[in-house]
Amino acid sequence: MIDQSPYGTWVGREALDMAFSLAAFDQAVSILFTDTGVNWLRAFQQPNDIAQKSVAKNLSAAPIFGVEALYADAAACRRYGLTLDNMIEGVVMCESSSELLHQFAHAAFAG
Amino acid sequence: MIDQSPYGTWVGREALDMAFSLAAFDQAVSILFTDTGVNWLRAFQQPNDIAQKSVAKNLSAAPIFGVEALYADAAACRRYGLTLDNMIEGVVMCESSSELLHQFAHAAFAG
Amino acid sequence: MALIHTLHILNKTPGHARSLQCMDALRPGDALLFTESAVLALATQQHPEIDVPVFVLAPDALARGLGQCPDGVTQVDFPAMVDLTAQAQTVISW
Amino acid sequence: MALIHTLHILNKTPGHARSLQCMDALRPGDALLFTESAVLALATQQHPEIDVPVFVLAPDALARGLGQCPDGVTQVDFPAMVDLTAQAQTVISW
Amino acid sequence: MAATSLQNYTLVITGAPYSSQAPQTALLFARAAIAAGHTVDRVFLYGDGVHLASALCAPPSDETHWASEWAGFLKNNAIPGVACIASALRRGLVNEAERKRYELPASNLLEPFIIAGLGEWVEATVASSRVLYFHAGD
Amino acid sequence: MAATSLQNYTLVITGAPYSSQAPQTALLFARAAIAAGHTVDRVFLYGDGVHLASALCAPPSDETHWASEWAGFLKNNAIPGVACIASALRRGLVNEAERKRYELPASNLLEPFIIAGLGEWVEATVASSRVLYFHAGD
Repeated sequence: MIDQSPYGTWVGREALDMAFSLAAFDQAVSILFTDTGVNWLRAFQQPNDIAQKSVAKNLSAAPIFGVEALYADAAACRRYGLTLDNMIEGVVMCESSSELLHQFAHAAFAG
Repeated sequence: MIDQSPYGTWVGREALDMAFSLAAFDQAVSILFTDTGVNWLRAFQQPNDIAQKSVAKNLSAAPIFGVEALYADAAACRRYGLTLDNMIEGVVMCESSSELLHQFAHAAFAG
Repeated sequence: MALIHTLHILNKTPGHARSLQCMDALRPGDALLFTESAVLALATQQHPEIDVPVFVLAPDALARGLGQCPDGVTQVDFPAMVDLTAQAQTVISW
Repeated sequence: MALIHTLHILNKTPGHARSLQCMDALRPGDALLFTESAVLALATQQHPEIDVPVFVLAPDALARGLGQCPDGVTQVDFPAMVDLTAQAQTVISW
Repeated sequence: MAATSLQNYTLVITGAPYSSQAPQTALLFARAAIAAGHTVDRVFLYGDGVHLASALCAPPSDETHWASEWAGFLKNNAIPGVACIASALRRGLVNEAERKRYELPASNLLEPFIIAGLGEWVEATVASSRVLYFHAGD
Repeated sequence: MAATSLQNYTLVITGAPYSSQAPQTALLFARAAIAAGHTVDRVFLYGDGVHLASALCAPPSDETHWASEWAGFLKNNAIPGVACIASALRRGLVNEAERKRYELPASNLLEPFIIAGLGEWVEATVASSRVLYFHAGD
């Protein structure tokens, strides 16, 4: 679960590392973006001028690593003006992330 | 300015160190507690079982160091059920902390 | 003692975004445990409607001057917190 | 360019407790600068009523995919941010 | 009685000492778990939590030395303490091997902590019956 | 023109690199201030910000090494970089003198940073025309 916005902290990046590790070791894993974390999914991020790497580019490796799904909390997306049109590809909108949560045996934040 | 609750983080303690240093070097300084920071001011704190020192005890040294005033945001106090009766001594209630803020040449958080 | 589906451990103050997410995630059969700064929820005048058993870590409450517990909230010490995590099928740390 | 009484520099997301405190502290004659995660305020649909000039640090907005600026908000680069801090009598970093 | 069956725990600490309460809460929890007969398989430090494994902390003498307390607890109970290598290298926590590899002027990892990859954590999520996270609060 | 008169700044960084964006924003600000002819009197590291002065960071080679970048900037512009001693000792950042005093196994302070008390910060609030804080965001 990623509920923190990109670039301001490293928590989201370290959550991504956790997800990729699980997938690399053949564990079933999905990533759920909630709250300000949905801003990870906005298209056209250009972090060159703050000397960071694009988190969207990192995320695009998720299917290759074997991450099963990228879920985005629909209410949070509405709050931040995010629709499938201005988001990166491959995201599944989730109307009730608390219901989704109950379907998983483990759920964790990176910090 | 202290807007973070006691014991959960060190930011408040380090803000106190800043205030005490200013006072020790004869600079006029007051401390304003806002938001969850007002919980610093609750009486009868007993942090022995979590192996920390009482922040209320630290605070009681403020007048000795020469800190001019301890202000508490009144709205935040109401939110957390704090009245002058269940707070440590020497606190001044402040109805508009934003107005108070404008009277100071410098205002800073510790983190 | 009844089994707990998901034990939600919350250590953030009541206004924190993750506190709100946690409240939103509570389901029948779950339980909620306040630790660290989350115990300040006991002091707030506005209580959200919570339909699951609520526990509070006593050492954290005592530290913050909140030794007296409101009705409907159970104080636990660390051994009892361990029991809760052992009884729950899943634990989420918010 | 008019002098600024207090320049409020905010680097927290819109829901953060310190964002709310910052909005509350704005007075006529002040100015507000969004940096880091605070630029996400540009993307939210609910805009609080702000009666002071609002600036946004462009590199942070671009990084987050928010290169287009709403009306009434001025994009600044780092040199212009320096100018703002030089013009202001006081600066508060929230 | 199923409700109180013995568990084996992995504890993941992501908050730093002297910045968050996470390492303190985790230690009091771990002591209580051991006392109740449960097993702590390992403690995994991630993110800012890796600072708990620093050998160079010198807090004021009237404050608890959380790194020492944790190190003593791990030794006494023969519990492995693992700091994530990616988190550790970014934050300036290195052992002798990493010191040499990156030609750094010193190493600062406190015994008995070791440095290893996220694979240790993945293994924990599979092998331990409970994985508990101790994050920084506010 | 009074509005653009030259200032002398003290920058206070309280957020750690690889945890917050604070040291990055502060560096880009400092470079722009110098380029505009302003003076940076000193940079003061407080709280988690002291981790910026670690000599042992080894981030991945495709990420910016913020401690090195800052150290280079300070050297090139002859700006003092000061880590608060109380914050530093709690968090495991020590120079040679503190290593000896506390009998620690190593020191890890990156040049040209020095370790000093809050008095340096108090002096800054008096002497500099602007004191700017760079805190951790979220």
